[in-house]
Amino acid sequence: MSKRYSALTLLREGLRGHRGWAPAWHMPDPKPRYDVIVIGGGGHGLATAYYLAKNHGVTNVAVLEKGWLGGGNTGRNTTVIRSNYYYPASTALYDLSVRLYETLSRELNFNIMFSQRGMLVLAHSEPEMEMAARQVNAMQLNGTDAELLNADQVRKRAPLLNFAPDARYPIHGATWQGRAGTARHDAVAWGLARGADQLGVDIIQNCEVTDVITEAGRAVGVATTRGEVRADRIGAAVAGHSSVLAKLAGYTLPIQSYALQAFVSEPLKPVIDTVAFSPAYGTYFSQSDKGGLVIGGGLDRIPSYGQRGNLPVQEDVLGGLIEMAPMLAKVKLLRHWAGIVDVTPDSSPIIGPSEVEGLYVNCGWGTGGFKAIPAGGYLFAHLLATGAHHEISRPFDKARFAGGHLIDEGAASGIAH
Amino acid sequence: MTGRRTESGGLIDRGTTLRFRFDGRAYTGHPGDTLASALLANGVRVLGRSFKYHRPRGVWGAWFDDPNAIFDVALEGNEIPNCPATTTPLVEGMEARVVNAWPSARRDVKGGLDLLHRWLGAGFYYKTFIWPDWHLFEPSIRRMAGLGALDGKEIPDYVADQIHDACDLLVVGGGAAGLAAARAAAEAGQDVVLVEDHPELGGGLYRSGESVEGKARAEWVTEQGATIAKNGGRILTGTTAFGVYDHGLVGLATERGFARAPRLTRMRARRVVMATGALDRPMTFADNDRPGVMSLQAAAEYLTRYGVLVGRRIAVLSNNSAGEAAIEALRAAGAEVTEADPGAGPIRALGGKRLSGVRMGEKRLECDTLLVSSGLTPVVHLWRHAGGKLDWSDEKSAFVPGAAPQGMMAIGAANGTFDLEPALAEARAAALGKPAAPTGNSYSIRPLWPEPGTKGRQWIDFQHDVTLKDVELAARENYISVEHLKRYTTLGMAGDQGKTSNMAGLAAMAAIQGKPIPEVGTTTFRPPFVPVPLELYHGARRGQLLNPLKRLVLEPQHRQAGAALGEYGGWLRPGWYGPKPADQAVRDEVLMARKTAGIFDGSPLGKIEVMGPDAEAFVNFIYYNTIATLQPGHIRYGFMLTESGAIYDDGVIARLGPERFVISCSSAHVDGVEAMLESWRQDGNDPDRLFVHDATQHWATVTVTGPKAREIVGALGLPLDLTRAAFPHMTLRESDFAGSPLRVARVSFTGDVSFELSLRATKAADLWTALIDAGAQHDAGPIGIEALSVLRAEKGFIVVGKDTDGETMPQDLGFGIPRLKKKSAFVGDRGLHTEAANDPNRRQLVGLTAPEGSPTLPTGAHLVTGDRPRSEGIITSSYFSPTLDRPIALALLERGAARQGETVTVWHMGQVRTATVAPPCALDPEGGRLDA
Amino acid sequence: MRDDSRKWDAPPDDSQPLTGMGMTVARVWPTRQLLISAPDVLARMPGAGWPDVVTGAPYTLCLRRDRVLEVDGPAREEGWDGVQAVTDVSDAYAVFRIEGPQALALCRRGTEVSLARPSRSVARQMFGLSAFLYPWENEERFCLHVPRAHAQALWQMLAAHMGQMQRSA
Amino acid sequence: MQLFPCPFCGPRDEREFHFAAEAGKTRPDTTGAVSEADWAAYLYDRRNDKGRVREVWMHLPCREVFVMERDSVSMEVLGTTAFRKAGA
Repeated sequence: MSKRYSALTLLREGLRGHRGWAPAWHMPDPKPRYDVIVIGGGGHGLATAYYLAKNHGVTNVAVLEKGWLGGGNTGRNTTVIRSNYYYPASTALYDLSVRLYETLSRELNFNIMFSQRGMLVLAHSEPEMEMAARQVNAMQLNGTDAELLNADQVRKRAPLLNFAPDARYPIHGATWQGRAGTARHDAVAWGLARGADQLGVDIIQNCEVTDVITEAGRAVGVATTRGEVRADRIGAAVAGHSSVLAKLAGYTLPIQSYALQAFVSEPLKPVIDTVAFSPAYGTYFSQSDKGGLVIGGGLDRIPSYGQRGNLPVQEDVLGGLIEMAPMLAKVKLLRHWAGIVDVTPDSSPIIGPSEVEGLYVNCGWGTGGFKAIPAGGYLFAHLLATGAHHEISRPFDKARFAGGHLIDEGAASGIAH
Repeated sequence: MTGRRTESGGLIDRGTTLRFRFDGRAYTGHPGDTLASALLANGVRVLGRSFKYHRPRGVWGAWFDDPNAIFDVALEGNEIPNCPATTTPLVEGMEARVVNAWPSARRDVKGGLDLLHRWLGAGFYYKTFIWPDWHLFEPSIRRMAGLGALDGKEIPDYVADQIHDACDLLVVGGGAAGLAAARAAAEAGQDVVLVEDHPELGGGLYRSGESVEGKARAEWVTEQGATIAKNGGRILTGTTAFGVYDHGLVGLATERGFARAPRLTRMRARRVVMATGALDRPMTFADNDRPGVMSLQAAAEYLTRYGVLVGRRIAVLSNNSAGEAAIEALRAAGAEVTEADPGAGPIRALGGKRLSGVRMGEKRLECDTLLVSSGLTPVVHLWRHAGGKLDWSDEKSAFVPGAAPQGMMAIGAANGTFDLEPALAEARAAALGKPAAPTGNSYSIRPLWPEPGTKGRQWIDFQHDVTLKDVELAARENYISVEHLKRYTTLGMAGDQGKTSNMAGLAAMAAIQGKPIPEVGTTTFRPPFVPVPLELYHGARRGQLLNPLKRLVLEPQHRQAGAALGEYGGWLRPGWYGPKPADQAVRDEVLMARKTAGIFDGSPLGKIEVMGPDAEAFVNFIYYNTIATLQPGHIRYGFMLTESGAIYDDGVIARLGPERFVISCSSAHVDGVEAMLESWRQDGNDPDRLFVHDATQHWATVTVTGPKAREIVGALGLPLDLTRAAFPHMTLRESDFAGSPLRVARVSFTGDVSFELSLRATKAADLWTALIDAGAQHDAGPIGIEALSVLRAEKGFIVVGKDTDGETMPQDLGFGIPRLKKKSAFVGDRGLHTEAANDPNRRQLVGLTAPEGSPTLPTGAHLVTGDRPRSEGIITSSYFSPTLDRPIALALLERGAARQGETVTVWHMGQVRTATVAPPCALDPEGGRLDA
Repeated sequence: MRDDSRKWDAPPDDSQPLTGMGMTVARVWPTRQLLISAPDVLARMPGAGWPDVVTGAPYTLCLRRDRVLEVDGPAREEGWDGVQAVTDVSDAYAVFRIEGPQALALCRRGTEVSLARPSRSVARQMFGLSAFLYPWENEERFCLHVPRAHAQALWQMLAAHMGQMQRSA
Repeated sequence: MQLFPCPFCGPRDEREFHFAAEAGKTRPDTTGAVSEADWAAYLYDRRNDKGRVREVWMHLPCREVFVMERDSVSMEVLGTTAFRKAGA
């Protein structure tokens, strides 16, 4: 069996009809008891299991997924990875993620295609340039890479953008993070699943949690469509359904669910080599390795659990895209879809204990869960293994709301993240 | 050369010849042709290359189900990438080029990639390119990938037309069932819209037999169309229903010609009848992707719609009864047709770019064209968009519409009703909202699905080069859920979005797992049904009409005065006046305002009236500051907070009478403040005792500010005593100017004596002119918002959103008293007492001075501390003060209020310098100028 | 600092109507518009809703549950008089008249509206702007009020859509 | 593009509406002591039900504040009530 991926094994397997490849993961039945249960087989849940095993030696772990691995927001996003945030706490979190992503392909022996092609956040006026300067300075001070670009420097990186001075929002410059980029979203889930599986984690698909079992106020296990499973600690990483699980278990969250749409065009030969985001137009895009333009924008304005989008936001986002890069008007849209995202009052995630003892939550990533997968898993694993926060996750505890310590990136930087 | 044009038949106009080129060679066709039909008529067989292996490809389908023939097409200098040849109507002069192949589809230099196929199977890229680094490989992979090339040019006037529409019944599909349904509904008096994506009505009818209800096909179609129209029904041809959205909204895209943007109709339909027909399924066998292997139904379509006979010696492999009419028609057109049994043993297509035959088990059949059908798949995309369920039909070997989404019915082939008569009956019943009585079914099919483990390369997804072996590999590696299968192999993700591949992929996975197909699942179909230009979503809301600016009533006067206009808070406003360079103009305006006076158009400032018996209590609740004690004729500065205690807006509120207030919020916040006031009014207050009227745009406001302001306003000769004693700072007087009510307020955003004069907008030009004329007597003149920004910064006055961020609370700006003293409830009160609000290290507003002779501090710079610099503040506003002849700045700094005189480090783009903490107010801290 | 005075079109001459497709769009200038709010205002002056056809002057438009806009009515004391709150907004709304067989079709480009779907209020969003829309004298003539500062945006938007209609015809 | 029925105006395009909050929350009396936890629960916590929800919306053109019951999965609107009548 070929377990290890490399050009050599590929060569060998090619010669023998690829019959020797080991399964990427097993399909175990749930055991009655684990040290840790991770609810949710998306990126964060899988990363949590992976780091539990790898960093903490906790391998008696089950990941319970109600559908298929990576079937939630992990497989429905626009694949952008970046750490261009304003507050030190955010930068620490997201930059940890970027650093982990940088080595993840090798570590997992699975090519997640992290392409550090850089990201432009366009500034369209002098006040926006001042805000961009504030942002770039903050990022540099917080220890991540950032540059303030003028219009000519933006043009060099993305010549297809609209540089006309009479554009609705003319380009004055941009913030640039060179280490930002994109990755193949499904591969992140699969690579982590395979990695966790190889370390002994049970990844159990089609296993929906139907109830949380508590004894003396403490969560001791879950009831699932495939039987009861117990554990010392339970972690929930179920973005999109965080409130549903909270209701089952009896804790509360400051989360509202919204649909976030994404779009992909027909494949084109390369037209843009970076990720370009215009807050003014409310649109960002990049080009996948396959050639499709991957386009995203703001949330639908109606709270929703329906995994589908609505025309008004499509008109806003795609209309904005064309204003941003008029030559794309004639390019055809291939497909659009929506994920359900957890939106918190400050657009920052929640990592920490829930009000139910023994049950911990990783949620509230809003539109930015994908970029945070390795860090979210890394920190959540720390929490589940030790029962205590890692320094980086501490500011993201739900307790911040009562204390007024919100980490409101949108308000701070003028950019809705 | 195998295909040819027939002598007669089809919907094309043989009397007119159209010239076009493909891959550099000249061809001809006729109106009514698509690029694909015209090329087939010219005997061209290789119309494309596959995405990965660059295999030569012919066409599979005749309409939106073709995954193979994709061209970049230019016409009269306009080029559009990725045009499907099968749906692009031929136009004289078209220049088509195959995508992703060079120099031509026929001779593609990358054709050799196919030799490497055994290493380029599903997901190979996940298993390699890891060492040394993905970035090394990615650029060349990107260049290899992609289909069409964007020429980088915009098409002139490429603007989508966008409209709203509504109807009782939307019938999607103008085939026999759709026509019958639309006619029956129209005759029953319903407001019917029928959409058909072909340029002509008739759908699949042309290929399905000679007559309908005793009439020739064309005659029947014409009659239905005419009757629909006569009864008030509307028919939209060239129109695709591309998506079904919530609450009965269907997106329609209407073609308007090559290089013209389509029309978007947002159609609100009470009911939708889906008559979208069914598609022929490819058959999975070795080398089933060879040019010349084609859908049987498509071949009939080429013949009957386009007058093209796709082959001379035709072999047919079909497992179902639906193709009988097609075979008959092909024979009648002169083809030699041999029907073969697809179950007779392993099948393999023979030949390369030119098909030479087909082998079935031991048997070999010579042919130039192999027409296949492994059954009909109802086109149920819209059904799924709307949330409808699908049921598996064993009888039809297909998914057919099951539980219906609200307001939707499926009829005809889309509903699995493949026979004409029952389809018509079903259609007529559906028109009236009724289900049809069940009828017999003549369609017979012998299940024929991919057989895992069989030999040869058997294509499942043609464009994306996904073969049966790839599905087997995915299964072996446990990518067995349908979505994993799709994503791992890219099956169904190509331009046709799985129209030809989903069923085969599903069936292959089912067979591998030994499960029935419905247990493996269905896949979700997502809009758009076919790719549509991005422009469809764009339309007239572009350029100036995207988030259009608000315009000042005095804009003509400002333009005449040479104003430089710019966008400020959603308004187009004068930044400065005159031809001088901006910096100089602004400096001169500041100096003028300080020396004599500046005249400023402040019209966008809010004027929201709050009236009624509960008005006083209400504004007292809305404001951070105590407003209840404000006397009529007086004005107070105050903050509105969010419930978390952060500053949302600042401004003044004036009391006009006991039960009447005017809120002058900041220009950009008028709509937001008004909505916020209405929310609180209706939530927790008695809306019968409290009314909010936004009168902002009734008024124009001209502010005169500066030492000569009193003289200049005095020159208007208002019936008003302007003396300091009679009209003190922070009071308001109602007066009259040229017969119109005039409000004069003494408020100041500059620290100098100021009068804010508000008059109804249509009279404002007279006021402006009078003030400018009066000002001229004192060497005073207009000032723009840039000068005002400097003037207010000299005084340490903030601009919310610039000098505050989402965390700033009033106590951070030195307005701490209401927080501690105000007894009654107000918005944000509790938020001002959280742990964070009480943090001694909060960032507070300060001024900064730069060392003698140093340049202006950069806005956006941070104030830092420590060896590994940590941000402890930000510079929010920074200007060179012409009045003080030195740089000034405002900043938010941790514990700033207590750090006056301290030297701080300013950090900007890696460079450091120093500044000294100062009070925010740099000019006239005693306020002497205000009442001068 | 940039001078965008040339980027943004100067205010158009709206003294001349826009014409095309058998339509005219003209700016009109009512002498008075008053907001009148009161708990019982609709009982006293019900006001036109959509698609009530308004004729003659003065007339009132129903805006909200407790608010009307009185057009070309008598002068009234502003403020709260114990019964109703009155504010003069004569110059707060620019008023346009759209006439012709295609008038409704033009309006429909800006909003999902139909004569078959009545509404108590004439207030709606059109072309992304706040608007009051109602038939004037007959069902081929419509009156449209928008916030004055958006008059130019509406004018340009209507001109753009009339152009689209012409090109599509 | 959804259609929401404003209790006053009737059905209108979703773009005319603004989602305000979940229904059923009452602002604590802030003239008395309100604990940090209670305040945070009022201000931030959400039921965020999947399925039937009761929410406060504003119809922007007529500024009607109302309670809408709808299904957060199917997007079906189950009913609306003027806020002043709903008393939520």
